Amino acid sequence: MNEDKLIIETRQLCKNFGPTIALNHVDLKIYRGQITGLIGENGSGKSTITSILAGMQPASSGEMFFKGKPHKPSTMIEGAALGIGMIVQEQGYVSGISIAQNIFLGEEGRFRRHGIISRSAMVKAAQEALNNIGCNDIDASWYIEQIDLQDRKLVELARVMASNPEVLVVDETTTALSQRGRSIIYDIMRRMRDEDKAVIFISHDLDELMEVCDRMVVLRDGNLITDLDKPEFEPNLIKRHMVGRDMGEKYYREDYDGTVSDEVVLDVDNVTSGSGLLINFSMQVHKGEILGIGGLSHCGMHELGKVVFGEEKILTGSVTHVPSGQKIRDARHAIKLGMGYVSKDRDHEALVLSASIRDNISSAGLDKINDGPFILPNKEKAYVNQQVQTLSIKCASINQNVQYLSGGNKQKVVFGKWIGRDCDILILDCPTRGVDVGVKAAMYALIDDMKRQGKTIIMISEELAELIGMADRLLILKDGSLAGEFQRSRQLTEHEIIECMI
Amino acid sequence: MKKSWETIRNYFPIFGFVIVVVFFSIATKGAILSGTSLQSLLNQAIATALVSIGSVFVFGCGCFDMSMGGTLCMTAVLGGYAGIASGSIFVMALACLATALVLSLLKGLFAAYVEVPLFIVTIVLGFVLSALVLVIMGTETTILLNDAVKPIPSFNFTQMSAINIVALAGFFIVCVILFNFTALGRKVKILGGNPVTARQTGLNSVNIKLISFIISGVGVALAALVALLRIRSVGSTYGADMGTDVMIALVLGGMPLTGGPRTRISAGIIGALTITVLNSGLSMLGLDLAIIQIFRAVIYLAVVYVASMTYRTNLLPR
Amino acid sequence: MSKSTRILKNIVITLAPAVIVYLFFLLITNLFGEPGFGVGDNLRVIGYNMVYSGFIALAVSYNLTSGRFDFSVGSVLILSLIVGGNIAKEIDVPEPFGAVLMVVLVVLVGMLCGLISGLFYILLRLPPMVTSLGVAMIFEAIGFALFDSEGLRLYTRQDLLIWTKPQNSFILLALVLIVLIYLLNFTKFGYNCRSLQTGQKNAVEVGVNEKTNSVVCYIIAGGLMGFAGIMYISQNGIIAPQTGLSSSSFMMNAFLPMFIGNALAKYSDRNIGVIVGAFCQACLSSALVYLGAGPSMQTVMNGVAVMLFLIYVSNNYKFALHRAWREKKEKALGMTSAAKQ
Amino acid sequence: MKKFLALLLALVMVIGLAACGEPAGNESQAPASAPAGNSEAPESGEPVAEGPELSADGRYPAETVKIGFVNYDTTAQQFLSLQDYFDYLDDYFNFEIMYSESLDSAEAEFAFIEQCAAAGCQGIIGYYNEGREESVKLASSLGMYYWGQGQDPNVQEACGDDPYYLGSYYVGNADYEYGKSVIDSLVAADCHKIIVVTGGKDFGVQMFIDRYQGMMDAIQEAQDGGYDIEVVYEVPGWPGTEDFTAEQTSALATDADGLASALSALMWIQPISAAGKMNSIKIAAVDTPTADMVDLMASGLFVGVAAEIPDVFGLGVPMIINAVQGYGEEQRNEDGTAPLIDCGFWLITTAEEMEYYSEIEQEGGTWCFDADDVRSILYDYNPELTLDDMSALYSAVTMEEIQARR
Repeated sequence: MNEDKLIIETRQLCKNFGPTIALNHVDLKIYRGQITGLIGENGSGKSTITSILAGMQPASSGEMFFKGKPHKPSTMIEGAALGIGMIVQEQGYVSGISIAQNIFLGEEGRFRRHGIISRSAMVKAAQEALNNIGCNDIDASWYIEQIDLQDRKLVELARVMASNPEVLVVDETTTALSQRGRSIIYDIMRRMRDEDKAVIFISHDLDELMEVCDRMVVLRDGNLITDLDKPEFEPNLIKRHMVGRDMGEKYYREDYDGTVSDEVVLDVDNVTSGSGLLINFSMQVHKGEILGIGGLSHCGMHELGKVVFGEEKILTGSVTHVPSGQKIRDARHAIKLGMGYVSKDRDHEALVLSASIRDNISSAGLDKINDGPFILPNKEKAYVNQQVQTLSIKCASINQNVQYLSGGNKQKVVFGKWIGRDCDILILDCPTRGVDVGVKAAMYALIDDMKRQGKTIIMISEELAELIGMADRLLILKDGSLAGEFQRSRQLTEHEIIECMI
Repeated sequence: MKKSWETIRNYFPIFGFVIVVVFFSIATKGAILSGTSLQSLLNQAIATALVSIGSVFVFGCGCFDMSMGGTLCMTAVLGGYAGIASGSIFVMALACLATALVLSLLKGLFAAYVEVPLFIVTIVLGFVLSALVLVIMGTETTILLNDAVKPIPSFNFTQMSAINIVALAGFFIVCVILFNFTALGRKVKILGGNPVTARQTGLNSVNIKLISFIISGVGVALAALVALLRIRSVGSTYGADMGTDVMIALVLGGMPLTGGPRTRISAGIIGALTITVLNSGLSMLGLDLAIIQIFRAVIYLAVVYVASMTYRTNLLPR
Repeated sequence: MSKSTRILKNIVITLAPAVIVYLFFLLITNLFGEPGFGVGDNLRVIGYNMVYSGFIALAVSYNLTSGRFDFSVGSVLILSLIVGGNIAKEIDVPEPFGAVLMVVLVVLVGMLCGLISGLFYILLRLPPMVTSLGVAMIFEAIGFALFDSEGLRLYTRQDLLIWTKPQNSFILLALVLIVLIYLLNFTKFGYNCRSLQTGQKNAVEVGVNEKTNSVVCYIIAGGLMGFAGIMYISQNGIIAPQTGLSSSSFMMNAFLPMFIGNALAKYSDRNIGVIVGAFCQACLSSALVYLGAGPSMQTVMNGVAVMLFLIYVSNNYKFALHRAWREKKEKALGMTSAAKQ
Repeated sequence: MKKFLALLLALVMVIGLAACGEPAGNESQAPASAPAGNSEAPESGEPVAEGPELSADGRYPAETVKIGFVNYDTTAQQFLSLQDYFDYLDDYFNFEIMYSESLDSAEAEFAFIEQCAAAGCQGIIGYYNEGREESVKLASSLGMYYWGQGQDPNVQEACGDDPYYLGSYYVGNADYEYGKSVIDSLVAADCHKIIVVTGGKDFGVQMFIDRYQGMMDAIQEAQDGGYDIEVVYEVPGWPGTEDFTAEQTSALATDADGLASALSALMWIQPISAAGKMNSIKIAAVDTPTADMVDLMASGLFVGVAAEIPDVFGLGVPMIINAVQGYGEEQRNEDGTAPLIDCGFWLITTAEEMEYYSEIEQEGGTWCFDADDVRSILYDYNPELTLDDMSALYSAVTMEEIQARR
């Protein structure tokens, strides 16, 4: 690409959060008239770099240039004013206010006519913004709660497009959208490219990127690995860059015998979940089996994990713990029956960030370490230190606050909670999400050991490679019901699975 | 840097207390450290300390209780009535305990099952309880233990201080054990830190909240009993500002009002002692009344600012 | 539903609570208590209480809706009256302007107090409840120290105390409401208030300046407490300084109107809702007098009313959830039976 | 470890108890023994050159006497006048007052008394007494004199013979008398339908209960005497709450022609003028004379003000000084019990009286009992002083009697 099309350039850009390094001297170039894909595993730094560009957070060091001039936005409004719009995966909208105000959040001053901000002018402009991204059916005067989660993300898109940015950043938003939402975003990206503007598209779904992007940049552990143009796109090559070593190396399980005892441990019978994401779903989990559960992000697999653990209310059907014959009422009951649950949203659901490693790990095993009503500190210390050893958690002392640990070590602390309890059924929801490669390998080895100790593991994951590598049996979900079942085998390829996922 | 900052932070409240004591020792030329003064400080601090220590569990598990004033007054009044009717300290103690536990249990059930902004409800509850005491007492507005059926033994100044020590040390030790050496303390810290994680770790939030309120009830009962024995009478305005005193004491003791892992049992006792030394030291200086109140406010804000230096968020606290 | 019927519906819903409460108590007092509720003199009292408690509830609402609990409202009322009133007392100005000058002075001092407590809040960054305790003590002490603790005595100055006449109080209220409705609905400050209230993290991330917004809220609250002070002094003619945090009892009659106001905010505007709430509370307190309830019973009834309303407001989303749950359940049962055939 | 540090801290504080054994307060003054003290009689009137030894700045007694003052409302007009009175006495007598903040319960009163002991006070003036005889016993056990609250019979009966209890002013049951005289002044002003303002009666404040009782008995007596009088409305509480305004308005809606207030009635002037009844209602209240009230009396709106004389509470200073100087024995009744000094109070019914009384009762005023009067009841200045002299002096409170003394 010729240099005069250069719109964004970063030189030696760095960013670190406490001990973890998110960006390591990245030199990135983004050109007009081109959709640039940023791909990499979770924690590779792809979201960090774009949030710095958009002004959500400052860089630790290094420079950025936008249209040739030095670029250091302190807020997203400043970024948007300069022409960099961004939509993120988490909730970006503000509840309790109208859609129109969401679209012009922080810029309501624009509609001031002789001292009065006219609400009708704002609603009209908001409706225009919605229409020009193709959402004529959404009424800008409604409260944002009146539309579903998918459309709320489109409202965020409308907000970004309303300040007609020269650079649009789409950060892993497509997975959260329905088919209609995804096609709207693709059209906008293509239109931006045709109007000679720039688009940065972030996803970890390789096929989607290969289809949409003109150029792709691969990131791994905060480093920029390679920069490929459309003709050079080749899946395995990109994956090798992403993962950083040959697929064949010792990473997942070695053995391929999927045989498992046919004693049923959990029986999920015709369950429809309260949130409506699981419809008439049935499955049986066998003792000592690693049951993989895959699918696109909103296929209901995360709800399945919560339903089995009793965290999500059930509309109809039941989840029965076969050995005890009891129907699982709630999380407490499940834990009593020897179950454990590692939530996907680690920082908000699985850990108490402001508490110490010791408090977190011992909180799950209080009934294991007490003598009568009392808990002796040294017995608790021993219990916690034992987990720290087995999981080799890097920390100054067990009294250190969990929030100062790296992503990988936090995940180990969560595992420590349940391994300490010695549960025999473990539900893992995206156990290796946001964890660096080294820790991933340790996690897989640990899961392998647990299987050998006869424990039953339900592993829910958005990474197909992980599921193929680890699971004895693999269930694929689509829109709340079973789409396919695969046995563990050497020949199993991602391609076959993706067929029934989409 | 992380580790050392952590330990320094835990000792901030004690530094605050020592600074206040040293300051007033100099200002009152040692008068505050005389025998009488120490005894009187203990007598004044006893009620706030007992109630604050009990409330550490309630604030620790993320609940909120500003109605301590009304609860304490109701407990002392009903305890006083029982004392007069029976003439025995034991029955009076039982009545105090029963009233305090019933009120605390109601608050506990309310906190556990009804989802509502607790800090507004408990403030209103405080006013309502104080008004209810007036309704119960009707015209005869002060209960005197002297007109009890059988004479209730009275205690002189020194005996009273002995009772105070036993009550304070006893309750403090029990709470230290409950908080640090049983599962309850850890459960309170986890529930206060993150209720969702607590649920997913299998902690029964209803039980934790109920037990916490019951312990605070015991603290209130003890405080009411000690006050009845010491003053031998109780008026309808007794304990009016205990609600704010407990909150100030816990914050001076270095405990965040939202509870969680930084909850400390020692916050109750240190905070109560700090505020008592502050109040009595100021009145001993014999300054003009307006200056006393401004001085108290400034010292209070300074110590609170120092004690809570640790948990800053970039969002303005709510 | 056309636009005009929607506006009509909103107006009806906003005013409904006031009418229902008024009629209900009219019935009750005539049946059980003595007659005379809500007519003639008592109607004037209800009007006064509505305006007086309305100002306090409005002041509290600007901070409490964003989670900032403020103990210092009472002390701001007293201090602004003592300083503003005594200054106005010295300046002699022809007949009607004296009273207006006093309002201006008292409200300005109130806003200054609000600014000070706002600055305390954003500089110390402590939970607002904790900071406001210290601020309340300081304001009370200043009020006590000034004018050698005599507070404000205007009972000999009838010319300044014209604001309890119904028409004057309603002019004051109308003026304040117009300004507040404009601020909350038609200015950037108003929009920021709403976005910060429910989405503090996202709003701040997008770049909404929370610091200035909260200080402005404190200034508005201070000014409103000045107006409440004007109503107080016009009714009683004298105010004594308070000490020992006893000024926080002024807050008690702010809770009920504020929560009713919040509930009605959707149908019209929070400020109007708060005034409707104040009218309901004024009816309640007057009715209790005609039912012969003593002052302590009043506090109990008022407190219970606030708690019941709070429980309803914080839990009524559960009723909607429950209904939706039942519908989903039937739909799901329907589906499973269909799947079984 | 930190938990034990906190516990250790609390125990160390209390070890101070064991270390100092008996409370330190009471070694210094042995109440019984009379000091040597020279005995020649100083002439009355001008402070005599020799006579008792004075402090460096010429004030009596030589060492400063520290007195604690238990107070319930720091903003009450009477307390403000009393502070001015003590500042006036401070120029002549070597004493120091430690004022308490607004105390609202017996527990707060106990705490303050203990603080006074720690600060080295030698006496307590019980201007406010919620703890009744327990407060006196506490002060005595801490080695401090206690003066005040005479009208409470069980205080007198329980502590009468305790050497540390110095007795009190005695206006009969003061508050009861004030209530009675408020009604008497309304009867004198020919009022028939009375609004009674009860203040803190329903809130459990003893002084308001006594005043209310006094009013009811006075009304009963007037009715027995054939005078047509009835209570048309009772208004409880204080301004600021919604129900007070409602009660106030409906009270003024009645055809009442008299208002009897157990507390300051200044807060009724504006509502009465708003109701346009300035000349159809007459007010009698319990209050402290101030300059503002002079024209209120002149206008006929106020017909009677029962006023506690601030100086009467000042009697505590000379009595405590006498005790500290060792005259405890002389200052007791024959049977050794603490004396009740009869004191008068003012029932002000004319503007002229109000003007005189408000002038003397303010900063720079000549007060009801000036420095010479106080000196006349100090044994060091007047050895043959008897309790009857004290009662005679403190009962002579009318305008004429004060002018006679000047």
